[in-house]
Amino acid sequence: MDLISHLPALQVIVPMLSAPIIVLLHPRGLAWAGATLAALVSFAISIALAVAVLGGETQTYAMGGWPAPFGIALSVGGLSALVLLVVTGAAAIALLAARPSIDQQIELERQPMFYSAWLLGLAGLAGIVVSADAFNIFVFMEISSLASYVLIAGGPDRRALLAVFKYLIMGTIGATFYLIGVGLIYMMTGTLNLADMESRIGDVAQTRPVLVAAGFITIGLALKAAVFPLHVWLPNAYTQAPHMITVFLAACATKVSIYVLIRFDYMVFQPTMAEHDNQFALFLMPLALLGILVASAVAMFEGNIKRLLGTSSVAQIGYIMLGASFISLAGVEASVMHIFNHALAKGGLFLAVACIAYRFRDLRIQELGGVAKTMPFTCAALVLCGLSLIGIPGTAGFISKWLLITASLESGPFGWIFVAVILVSSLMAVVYIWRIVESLYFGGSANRDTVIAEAPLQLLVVTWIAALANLYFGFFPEVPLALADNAAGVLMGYGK
Amino acid sequence: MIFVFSLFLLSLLIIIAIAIVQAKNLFVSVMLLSIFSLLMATNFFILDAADVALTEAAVGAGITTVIFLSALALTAQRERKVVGGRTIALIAVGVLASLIIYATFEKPRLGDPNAPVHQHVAPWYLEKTPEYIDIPNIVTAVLSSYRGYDTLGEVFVVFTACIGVLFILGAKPASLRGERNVERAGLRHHLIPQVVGRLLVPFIVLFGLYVQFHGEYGPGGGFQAGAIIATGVILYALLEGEAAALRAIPRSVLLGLVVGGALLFGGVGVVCMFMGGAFLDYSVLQSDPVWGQQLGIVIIEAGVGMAVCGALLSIFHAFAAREIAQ
Amino acid sequence: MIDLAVDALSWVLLALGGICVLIGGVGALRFPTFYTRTHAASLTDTMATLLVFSGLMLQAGFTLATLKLLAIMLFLLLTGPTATYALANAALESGLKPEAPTIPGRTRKKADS
Amino acid sequence: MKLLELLGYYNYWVFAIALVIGLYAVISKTNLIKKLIGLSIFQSAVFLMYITMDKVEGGTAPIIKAGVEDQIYSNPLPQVLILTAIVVGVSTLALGLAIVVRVNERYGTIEESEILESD
Amino acid sequence: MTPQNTILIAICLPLIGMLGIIIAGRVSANLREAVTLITALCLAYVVWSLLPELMAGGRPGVEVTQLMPGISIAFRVEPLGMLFSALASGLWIINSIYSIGYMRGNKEKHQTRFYACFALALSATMGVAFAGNLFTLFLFYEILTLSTYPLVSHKGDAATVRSARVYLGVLLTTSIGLFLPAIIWTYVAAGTGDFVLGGILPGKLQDPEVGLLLGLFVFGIGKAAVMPVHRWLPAAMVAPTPVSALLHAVAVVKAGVFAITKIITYTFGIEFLFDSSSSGWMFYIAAFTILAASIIALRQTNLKRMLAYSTIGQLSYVVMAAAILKPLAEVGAAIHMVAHAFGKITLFFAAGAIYVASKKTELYQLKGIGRRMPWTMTAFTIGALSMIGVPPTAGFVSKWYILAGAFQAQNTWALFTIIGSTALNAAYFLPIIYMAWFAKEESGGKDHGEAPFPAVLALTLTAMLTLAFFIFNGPVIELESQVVQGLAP
Repeated sequence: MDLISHLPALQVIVPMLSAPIIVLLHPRGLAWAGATLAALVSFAISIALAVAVLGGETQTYAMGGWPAPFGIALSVGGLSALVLLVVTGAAAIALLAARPSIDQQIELERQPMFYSAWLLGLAGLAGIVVSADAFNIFVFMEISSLASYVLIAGGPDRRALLAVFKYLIMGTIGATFYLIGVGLIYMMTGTLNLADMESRIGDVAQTRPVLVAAGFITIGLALKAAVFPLHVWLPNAYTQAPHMITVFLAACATKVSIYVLIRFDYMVFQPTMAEHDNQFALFLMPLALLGILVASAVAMFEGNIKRLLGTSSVAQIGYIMLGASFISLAGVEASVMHIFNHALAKGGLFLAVACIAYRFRDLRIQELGGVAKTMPFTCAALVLCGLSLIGIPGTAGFISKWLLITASLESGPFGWIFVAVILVSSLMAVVYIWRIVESLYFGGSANRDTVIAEAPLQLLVVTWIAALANLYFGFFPEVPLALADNAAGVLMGYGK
Repeated sequence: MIFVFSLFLLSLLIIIAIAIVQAKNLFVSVMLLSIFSLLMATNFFILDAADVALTEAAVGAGITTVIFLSALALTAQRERKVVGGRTIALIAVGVLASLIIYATFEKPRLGDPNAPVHQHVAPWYLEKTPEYIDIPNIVTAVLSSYRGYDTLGEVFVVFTACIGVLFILGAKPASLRGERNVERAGLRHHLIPQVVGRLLVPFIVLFGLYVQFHGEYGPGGGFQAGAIIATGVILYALLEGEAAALRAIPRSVLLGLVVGGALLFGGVGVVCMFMGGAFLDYSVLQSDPVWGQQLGIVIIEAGVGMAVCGALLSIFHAFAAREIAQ
Repeated sequence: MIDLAVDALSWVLLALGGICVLIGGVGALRFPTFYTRTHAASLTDTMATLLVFSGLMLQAGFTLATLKLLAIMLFLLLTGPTATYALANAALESGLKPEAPTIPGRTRKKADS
Repeated sequence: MKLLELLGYYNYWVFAIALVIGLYAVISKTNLIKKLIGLSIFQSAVFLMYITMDKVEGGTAPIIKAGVEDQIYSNPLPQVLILTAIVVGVSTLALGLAIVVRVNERYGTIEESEILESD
Repeated sequence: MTPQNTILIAICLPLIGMLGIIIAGRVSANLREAVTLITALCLAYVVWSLLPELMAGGRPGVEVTQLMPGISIAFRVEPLGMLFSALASGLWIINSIYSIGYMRGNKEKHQTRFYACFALALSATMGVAFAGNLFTLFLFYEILTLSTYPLVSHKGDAATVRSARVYLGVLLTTSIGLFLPAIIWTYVAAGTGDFVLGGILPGKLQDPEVGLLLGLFVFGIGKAAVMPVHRWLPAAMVAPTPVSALLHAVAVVKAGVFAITKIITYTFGIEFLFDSSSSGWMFYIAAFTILAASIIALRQTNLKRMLAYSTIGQLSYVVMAAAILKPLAEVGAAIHMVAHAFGKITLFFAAGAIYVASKKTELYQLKGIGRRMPWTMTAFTIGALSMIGVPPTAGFVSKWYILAGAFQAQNTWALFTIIGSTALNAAYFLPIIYMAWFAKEESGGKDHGEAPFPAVLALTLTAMLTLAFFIFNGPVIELESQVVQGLAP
């Protein structure tokens, strides 16, 4: 077998196997270097995979050489490739910038374990995305969850511990619900392979266990994806986590759960269970709309900048869910695109916040008055990413918003309501982003006797890379669009 | 006959579960929890799941209890009176329960041989294993070859938990009073437990090794073995004091075990890749694929054993050391 | 003929063992003080173990199973009393003084008064 | 026979009840350790569900005995899955307890209500 | 240099200039302003070099990149855009000269940021002018909004920031809330957003929807300041006067009315709208805005605020002219952009000059100021007359064409509106002129002369332009008539 065919496996193995080695790298900075290297390699792998998928065929891999329903199969299609890009890209970017901020927040002797946990988180997320086996997804879900508990618990404030405990409880319940659902389906079909499930579930589609299983899986994953109103764990966790971890998790953690939710529902349930698509839409759409409005409204009044952005993530997840709940080609494409673009915008924003936090301990907005005078570049990047989050044309955020509005206009008589909701929440986004901007640029500079300089170069450069990516993909979104097209086609069953 | 017995056990399970939730003394609930796990293990055994029963007994009833107790020693013994929030919870779980029970009445009955579960994949395992892998214990075969990737993931879950606990408890305690004062004497001054314990420890470890290497033929394998050996060492630590245990197996060695085990498992997979197979495709390890499979299984089971044993012990020590630091 | 006798014997042993367990349980519930209860409970993991296992061994005959049963019995006979001892000892250390043995009636009255 | 039919579902009922008992503890208890205890009941209940499906009437543990023909074996797959799940459970538990210990150090209590007051 | 490149250069040039300004700003103020002037000159040259081709009837266009199928960033020069870009780029030169005098005279801070953002705003203006489809138009429209925000909030004190918040709030809310959905609706309905003469919507939409879509556009393009979305314009007056002069008399506000005119001509199509019954309301809104704005202006005491409301009124002239939906009126709309630009920029220059020289901002303070600042006040008078529409000023020409269009449409309301508003304009401009020249100055005012030379030079130039346009307006009319060629009178 040649290297290319091994890529799906390598995507997971590389970060996973480098994690134990990292633990042993004690000399200063070595652990960071190793972790960054591993992350970059897996990013390269995901790019190669994306290229291969754009080349036309879905990449599949039989673990241990055992054929599909008996062994564990991996498969990477358009959707997986895009999410992989997001996950590995976020990890690579965050790790590249991480060192100064982490040195500030984590004691030196604990850093090797921290970085190793980071790689494990990456491996877990990647493993979820590439896997085509329901139970295997659960295992890697647990790896990533445990790793992210550890990472968040690294937060300096004592509230971090409580936040992560809540997250642990919620996450475990979610995962266990998923496990129950998978068990019920397995009970009725006798297989764990997703594709095989789809082909075998048809005969038993209307039996009670399968219906209940669909419920369990949807709720469990929604819990892990922080779909409103199951999002209560998210803002605290993001606020209290170490800054670079917030960058990493905000960019991709919940996205992966959404990915599993969408994939499971579109590929296993909807083709086989009559009326399921309507149930799915009717279940998700109200939640999505409520989430968009409520979360945006709450974000407008948040005091802490990280908490504000975290809350806005809940609203953004609402967008993704809304697109998915249209059950239409355009809708799915829009939501997949938004997975990508929101990762860009939020990642950039949190990077900028990390830069600011490197200099200022207190992240309440009114305490950040006039920061722009001392950190002009950081603030400029923050504004750029903020515009992308709002969806100003020329930024990545605009693309997905455009697609989303188009999809809602096509979605039927109620389209206008969705458009209205999207626009209103965009305006709310203007408000909460501009609260930050005004404070940064025109706020009365609080009493700071300490001399403040720009953030360290390492952080700054990476932040700007992210910011410029927001611009680049605002003007040249062909690649993600192509992947999203492919994904939507496959999910809606045109690809097969 | 066996059905009636299992009915009795299951009912007991429910009763104990309720007792666990009701007990106000955390120590009591933890003890009941370990009994709960033992009953669970018994049920598993009745349901023909020998490996799972062994694991549940070793991990659920053994290790879990130890960790819980060492955590309790660092925190509170009793829980405060709960105020409110019950009715909502009751309603929620009530709905959930009725939902699941609603679902049960279209499930295949217990032991129904025509259940879909027994139709599709499972028979293939039972029928092909002698041909492809040729070891008696199908569970081990599935665990370490057909679904070896899952098992790798599982090892890494344990690994994550291990470094996680080390990371979280590695933080300096808020108040470092008397850093590592006089090491606890363990049960030195109790003659009888010490003698008996000393007598038992080697046998426990021996049994662990047996379970490890007999896994292909009988119930057992890396996880169970790792857990059992860990239990033995923990018993030693209880008798001789934690410091003595650390003298016997220092932390670095434990970490080495964890890392080594994880890497051993992964390494085998990578070697398979280099020898032209898929990841974890042991058939390529030897000229004869069946031999290759068996070889691979032995190695990765060893890796699993090392990793699990090391991880559980490191976790135990992390808690115990905390105890001393306090 | 002989194996019939063996069978009968084994059943007798098993029955006795069961009775021992029962007695132990009742004692553990009904006895007044901690130490007395421990004492009662300890009956189960000495006498009962011995009887039940020997009964089972007779059932099994001369096979590998017998050997295993023997090993388990030895294990239990070693650990059970030790555990009881450790329990009582811990209680003593935590300052629970054993009272003079009393019959239930008296203690109940004492409890009333 | 009808009774036995119903008894065939008894395991599933026990699974359901144990599950919700655990969940109830997780939701309603404010003591963090008690929550975790509830969590582990919650998880073991799921193990019961999986193991229940692997049973086949007249079957034995799936360990092939040499020379014995037409022997019915129970389903090995759920057992494998649950072996994994058990280890996952204990890992989560260890992590949770470590966090609780740290909480106790930083806050001096493990009662959620009191912690929320102190923040 | 092919026209295609010319377009791209015209858009990139200010950006390059911006970088130059930022770099030069670290060196010295003179260098920085030199860079600004040079950029302005080059830009004007580049833009004007497109004129001959346009006159010849050419419509050069270029597509930069395609974001999504059917949605691309493309540019296409046509008479309206040509006029607008030529106007903006030309006036930028004069404005730069003026800014030098003003900013130095006032010793403003952050001057580098000021000039840089100014260049950026100009680039965005060029983008709007040359936009080849709705999406591109929207893109640069938003960039224009954002790039002017720092200019408006230039002073940075609490009051300024509050006004800037209103500015940004109104413009973003309208553009995201109404303009964007309108655009997407158009794309969904017509399948494209390109600007085609005669419109892309005819036959694609039914009657009530046409009115609704038109409403989304008219109110979505907040920059046109059609009531009730005019609030941002007075708020923006906190900006330094050069900003008010070029951006809020020419670039930004004209971008608004320009966008509306362009959408009416190239997206709806004039005849299509004229035939559709549900689009009539637009005319009345515009007429109402004209009168209301004039009346409010009457009651202002602050010079710049008065000018702002007068701007609102004058902008609605353009909208109304466009809404008359007759060829001559469309031409009138185009010409009025030019005429009003010359007049209003002159007025703002004058106001700024007065502020620099005497720090006077209120009307009552202007008694007798004409004797101290003859040049300034002469220019002011000319500008005011042009606003009223008295010959021989530019204002007369445009009003003439609009009236002609009104006759074509037999639209008596238009006549009344124009007459009424003319009277009102006179009512609020003439007293100032009278006060400035003939009233006696209060004693105790600080002694001052003319504003700095560059400022005076600039406003003199624009005043002369205002007069000149009365005579030399042939080319413009000829150019704009191309837009409405082949339409029934």
